[in-house]
Amino acid sequence: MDRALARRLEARFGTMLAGRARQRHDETEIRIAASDVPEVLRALHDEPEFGFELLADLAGVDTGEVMQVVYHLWSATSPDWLRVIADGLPREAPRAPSVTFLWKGAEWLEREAFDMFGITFEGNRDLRRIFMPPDYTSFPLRKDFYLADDAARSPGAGVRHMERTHEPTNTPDDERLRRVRA
Amino acid sequence: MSFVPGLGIVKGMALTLRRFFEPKVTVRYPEVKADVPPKFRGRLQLLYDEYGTIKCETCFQCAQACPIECIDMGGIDTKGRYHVHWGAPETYGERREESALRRSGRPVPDAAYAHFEPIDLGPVDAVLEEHDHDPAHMLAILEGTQAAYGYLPVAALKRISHRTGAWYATIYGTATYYRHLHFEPPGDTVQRADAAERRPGDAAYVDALSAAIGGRVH
Amino acid sequence: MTVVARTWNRLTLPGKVVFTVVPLLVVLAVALVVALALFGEAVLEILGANLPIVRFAVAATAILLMTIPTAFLIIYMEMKGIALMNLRIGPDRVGPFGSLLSVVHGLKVLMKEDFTPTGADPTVFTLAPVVVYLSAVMALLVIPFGPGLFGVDMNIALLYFFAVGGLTVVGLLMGGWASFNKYSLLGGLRSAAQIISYEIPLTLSVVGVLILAGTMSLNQLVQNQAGWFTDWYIWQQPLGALIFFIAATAEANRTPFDLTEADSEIVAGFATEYSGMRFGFFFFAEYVNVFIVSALMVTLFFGGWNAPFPFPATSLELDPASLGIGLLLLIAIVPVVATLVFAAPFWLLRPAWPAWYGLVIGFVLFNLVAVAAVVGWAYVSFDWVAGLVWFLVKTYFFVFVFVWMRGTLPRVRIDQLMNFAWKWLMELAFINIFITAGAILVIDALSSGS
Amino acid sequence: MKTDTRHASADDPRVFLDEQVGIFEQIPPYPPQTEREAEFYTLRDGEMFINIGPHHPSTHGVLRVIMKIDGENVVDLDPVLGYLHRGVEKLCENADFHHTIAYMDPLEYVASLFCEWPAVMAYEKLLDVEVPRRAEYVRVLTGELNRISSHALAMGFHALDLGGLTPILYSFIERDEIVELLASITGQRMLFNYYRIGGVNGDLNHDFMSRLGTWMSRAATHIEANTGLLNENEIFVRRNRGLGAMDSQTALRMCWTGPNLRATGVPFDIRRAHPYSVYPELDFDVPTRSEGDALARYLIRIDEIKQSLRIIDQCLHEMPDGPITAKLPRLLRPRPGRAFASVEGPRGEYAIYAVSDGTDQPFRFRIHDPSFLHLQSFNLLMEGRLIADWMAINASLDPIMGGVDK
Repeated sequence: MDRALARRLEARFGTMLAGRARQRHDETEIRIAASDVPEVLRALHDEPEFGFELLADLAGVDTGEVMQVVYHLWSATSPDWLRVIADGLPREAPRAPSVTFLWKGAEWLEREAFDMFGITFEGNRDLRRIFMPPDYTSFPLRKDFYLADDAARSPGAGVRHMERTHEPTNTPDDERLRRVRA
Repeated sequence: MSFVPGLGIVKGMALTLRRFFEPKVTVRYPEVKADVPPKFRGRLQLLYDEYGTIKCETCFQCAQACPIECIDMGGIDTKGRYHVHWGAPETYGERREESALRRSGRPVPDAAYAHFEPIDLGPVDAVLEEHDHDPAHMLAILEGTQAAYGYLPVAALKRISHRTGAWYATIYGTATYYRHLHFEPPGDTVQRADAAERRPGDAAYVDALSAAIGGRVH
Repeated sequence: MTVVARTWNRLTLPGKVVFTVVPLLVVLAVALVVALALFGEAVLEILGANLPIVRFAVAATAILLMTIPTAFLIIYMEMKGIALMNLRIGPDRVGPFGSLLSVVHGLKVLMKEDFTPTGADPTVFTLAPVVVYLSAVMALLVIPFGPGLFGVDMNIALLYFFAVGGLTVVGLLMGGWASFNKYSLLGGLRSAAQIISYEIPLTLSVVGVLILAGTMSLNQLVQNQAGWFTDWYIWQQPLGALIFFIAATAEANRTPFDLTEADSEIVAGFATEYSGMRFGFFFFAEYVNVFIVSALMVTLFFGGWNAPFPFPATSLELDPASLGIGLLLLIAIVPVVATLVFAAPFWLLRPAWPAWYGLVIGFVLFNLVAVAAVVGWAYVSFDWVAGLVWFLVKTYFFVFVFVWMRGTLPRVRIDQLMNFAWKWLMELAFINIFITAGAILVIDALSSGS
Repeated sequence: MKTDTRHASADDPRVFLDEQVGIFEQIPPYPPQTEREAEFYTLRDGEMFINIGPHHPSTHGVLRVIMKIDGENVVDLDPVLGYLHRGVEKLCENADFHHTIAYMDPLEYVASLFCEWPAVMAYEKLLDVEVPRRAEYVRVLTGELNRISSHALAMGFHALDLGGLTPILYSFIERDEIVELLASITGQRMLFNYYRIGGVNGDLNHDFMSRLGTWMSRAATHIEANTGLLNENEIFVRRNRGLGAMDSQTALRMCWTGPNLRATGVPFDIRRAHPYSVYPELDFDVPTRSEGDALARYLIRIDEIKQSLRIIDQCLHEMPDGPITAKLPRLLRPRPGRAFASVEGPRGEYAIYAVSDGTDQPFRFRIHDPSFLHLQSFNLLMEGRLIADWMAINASLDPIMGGVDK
C-alpha cells in the first residue's frame, strides 16, 4: 500500500475525484467522472511524478445501475497498481472518451468493451464488434443478458436479429440483478 | 550467422544427420502403453480407502447430479448386493440419447432396454394406471410392482421411470432405501447356496470376506 | 445397355480414359503375340526394320511403368528419412519397416473422391496434372541409366531435357489458374516466376561442362567421364555443380525453394483444390522430378553409370548348358541342401526353438546368398547391370540429399529467392563459364606452344 | 426408361456455371460500420483480398486475417477474431469461485498455469488469504516449468511456419517431458487445473522429483543443441532479421508486454516490476534485446528458458517444508470489493480483475490476455511486407487464440 501515491493523487486531482483514494493490498483506486478521463489519464501518463506509462488493463463493468470503465495502470514510481474507475455511465447510452490518443493499443480493448457492454468510446477510429458477429444486436456481458439456460426468457433471446432484438432500455426487474455494495 | 556463407546450414545438416542415427523417442503406442500418473483425471473411477475398501457408498448422488446421466453405479451397495445398473458400456450412447429425449418431454421408446431380462410389462402398466402415473406415489407403485412380480425387475423400474418421468436414479434410491423391496427374484438366495455347494472353496472365501467387511456380503 | 451407360456415367474422367485405353492396349498386345506366332519371321523383320520406333515404344512404356515405383520409393525414403531425423520412427506398420506405406498412399489417392470446384475450368483443371506428369516422364526418356539403357540418344539431349523440364511450369500455371482459388493462383504465379528464373542459372551452369565435353549428348558426356572417379566433371566444374544443384532444387520445387506449395503460407499452392488421382499426378510428378534432377546431377558431374574406379576386367566363363542333365539335378538339390546347411547352426545353438524357425531362417539366408550370387554374377558379366547399379546408387544418394535438406532447412521468401537467382547464381554461372573458357584457351595455348 | 438418377450437386461444375456470380462472397458481407473498415474494404487498382484462416495451417488456431494484397505485397490487413469466443467471462460470473479456476485452463492452452495463477491471486486478495510459502514455491516451480514448455513450443512453431519441419519435433521432446512431469503431480497433461485458492492441489511427489532431476541434468544441453539447428541457419536468420521491427516507445503505446516487449529493449517483467509470490527472493535476470524484430523475439525466448532453469534450480534448493494449502471454508463468500492480480506469463501479462459482491460467485470477472494486444499490431509490423512475412511475424508474436478470443 503506497500511502504517498494516494496523497499525491488527492493533491493533484482534488475535486475531480469522487471520494478519497481507496487502497487495499497493492492496489490504489480512484473514481472519476467519464468526462475527466482524458485529462486525468494524460496527467497520470505524462507528469513525471506519476509516470503511469503502461496500461495494464481496460475493462468495462456493468453494476446493474450504471456502467463503468476501469483502467489499470503501472508506473515505476509506485509499487501499486493504480485503478482508475470512470464511473456513472448511464446504462441506456453509455459513452466514454477513448484513450487511444495515449495508448494506441487500447483500440481493441475498447472494441471489446463496446462489443460486450455497448459502451461507445468517442475518438476510437474503429469501434465495431470484435468477438461477436457484426450483425449481433445485444451485449453479452451486461447483467440483463442471461446464459443459454435463461435464453428463452432473456430479452436477448438467442443470437441473431432475425430472432429478437435486445433493447437494453427496459431492464427486467429481477433478483439476479445484484449490485456492488462497495 | 557466421562469416562463411552456408556454414550455418552445414551445421544444421550435420545435426540432423547425427539425429538420423540416434535412438528414437517415439512410444509405439498400441504395443507400449504410456505411463499414466497416479492422479490421472482422464477417467472416472472409484477410490479405495487405506483398508482397501471401496470408498463409494453407492449413494447415487453423483448419478443424480450428472446432467447427461453418464455416471454408472456398479459395486456392492448398502445392502451388500453387487449391481451394474446401466448395463454394457456399448449402450451408453443410446442411454444418453434416451435421457435427453426423456427430459425433452417427448415419449421415449424403450427398445433400447431390450437387453435387460425381458418381462411382461402388463402388470407394471396396470399398477401405474392405478396410481395415475404419479411420481409422488412412488413407494406405492414400487410395492405394487413387487407384489406383481415378486421382486423389482430392472425393466420394470425403467418402465416406471419412462412413464412417471422420475429419474431412474431417484427410483433406485427409493427402492434401495426400503428393506422390504428386493431386486432379486425370490429364488436368488437358494441359487447362491447352490453355487457355494458346487464350489466349496468359494464358501470359505465369502465367509472371510463377510467377516472382514462386517457381515454385509449376504 | 442402360447398365453400361450408368456405369460409364459414374466414372470420373481419368477413369474413363483408363477404361478406354487399357482394353485397347490388351487387344494390341494380344494381336502382337498372335502375329508373332503366326508369321514370326515376317513380323520380326518388320520390327527389325523399324528398330528406332520399336525401341522408342518399348522405352516409353518401360519409363512410364518405372515412374510409379520410383515415386513410391522416394516417397517412402522421404517419410522414413525425415522421421528418423526428427527422432521419430516413421512408417512401420505396412510391409517391412513400413515400406509399403507409400503404395497404400497411392491406392488411397486412387480411391478418393475426385472433384472439380465450382467455378473452375474443368478442361484446364483436368489437363494440368497430365501436363506436369508428362513433362516429368518425357524428360526421363533421354537419361542414360546404363550402357545401352536409354530411351533415345539425342545429340541435343541436354537441350531437350531443359526444354521439356521447363514445360512443368505450364502445367503448374494451368492448375493454379483453373482452380478458381486465390491460393492456387498465387502458387501458380510463384511457380512461373521461380522456375523461369531458375532455368537461366540452371542452363548456364552446365555450359562449362558442354565446353569441356564438346557435346550435348548425355551418353557421350557419360562416356567422357569413364575411368577413375578423378575423371568426373565435378573436379573440373565444382562451381558449376554447386550452381546446378541449387538451381535444380528450385526447379524441382524442393525445400528450401518449395514456395509453390508452401503449406504454411499458401496452403498447398497450385494443388490446393486437387484431390484424388489428379492430385496424385502432381504428387508423383514432384518425386519423379526429384529423381530426374538427381539423375542429371549424376550424369553431368558424377560420371553417370561409370564406377568410381575401373573394375578389373574379369569374366566368368560359365556355361550352364555344358552340365547337361546335371543342371536339373543341381537346381533341384542345391536349395534343399543349402537351406539345411544354413539351418544347421540354429538347430545346434538354439535347441529351445521350434525346428521350423531354423528352417525358415535357413531358407531366407539361402535366398539372400543366392540373390547376392546372381547379382554378383550379373554385375561381372553384364555391362549394363554394373552401370545401372552404380547409376542408381549415385542417384539415390542425391535423392537422399534432397530429403535431408527437406528435413533440415526452412523455406526462403519469394523476394530472397528471386534475388538469389538473378543477383548471385546467374553472375556466378557467367563467371564459371568465363573461367572454364579461359582455362581451356590457356591450356590449349600452352600445349600448342610447347 | 430413364434410369440415370444422378442429382445435380454443388460439386458438379456444370450446374452452377451459369450462376457463377452467386459463388463470389460479398466482402464484407455487411455494410462497413466505421471509417477504418470502409477504407479497408475499398480496393484500388490491382489489389485483391485474400482470406487467411480461420482454418489455415499457420494461424496458430483459429485466427482469421483478411489481407489486401497487391501481388505478393500486403497492402493492408484486418484481423477477424471471435472464432473461439466462448464467453468465459460470462461463464465465470455464473460460477462458484472454485469453478472459475477450471475455466481458466483452456484460455491459455499451451501454458495453462498462467491463467489460473492470476485468478487464484485475485481471489486470495479478495479473501485476504495468506498462501503458505511452500505452496508459493511449488507455484513458481511449476509455473517456470510451464514457461519453458511454452517457449520451446513457440520456437518450434516459429520454424514450422517458415517451412522447417524438424525443430518443432525437437521442441516437442522437451515439452512432452515437461507435461509428463506436471501430469505426475496434477493428473493431466494439458489442462492442469492445479492451483487452488490459498495453495495448490497436491504436493510434489517422488515421481515428479526424480524425473525432474533427470530432466534438469540434460535440459540445458539439449535445448542448446536444438537451437543450433536454427540460430546460425542463414535462411532462418535472413528471413527474420529486421522483420516486424518495433521500437520500444511504440511497443509501450501498443500495450505490449512480455518477451515481445523485452525484445524491443524495455526490461518490463512483472516478476521484477511488480513482484508477486516468492519472486523477490529468487535470483534471476530479465533478458532484453534492442532490435525488436522477429529474430530478437525468437532469441529472447531462448534466454528466458535459461533464466527459468536457474529459477527452478533455486526453487528446488530453497523449497521449505510445510502445508500446501491455506485453511479455507468450502463455500467462499468474500466480502464485497475489487481485486486486480497480474502475473508474467510466457507471452506477457496475464491479469484478472475480479469484483465480488458478497455472494459465492464473482460479480465481474475480467480476463486480460497479452496475445490479444499483440495481435493488433499487425498493421504496424506488416508495413510493406510480403504474405510469407505475416507467417513469420505471427509466429514470432506467438499468440494463443484461446486467450485472445476468451
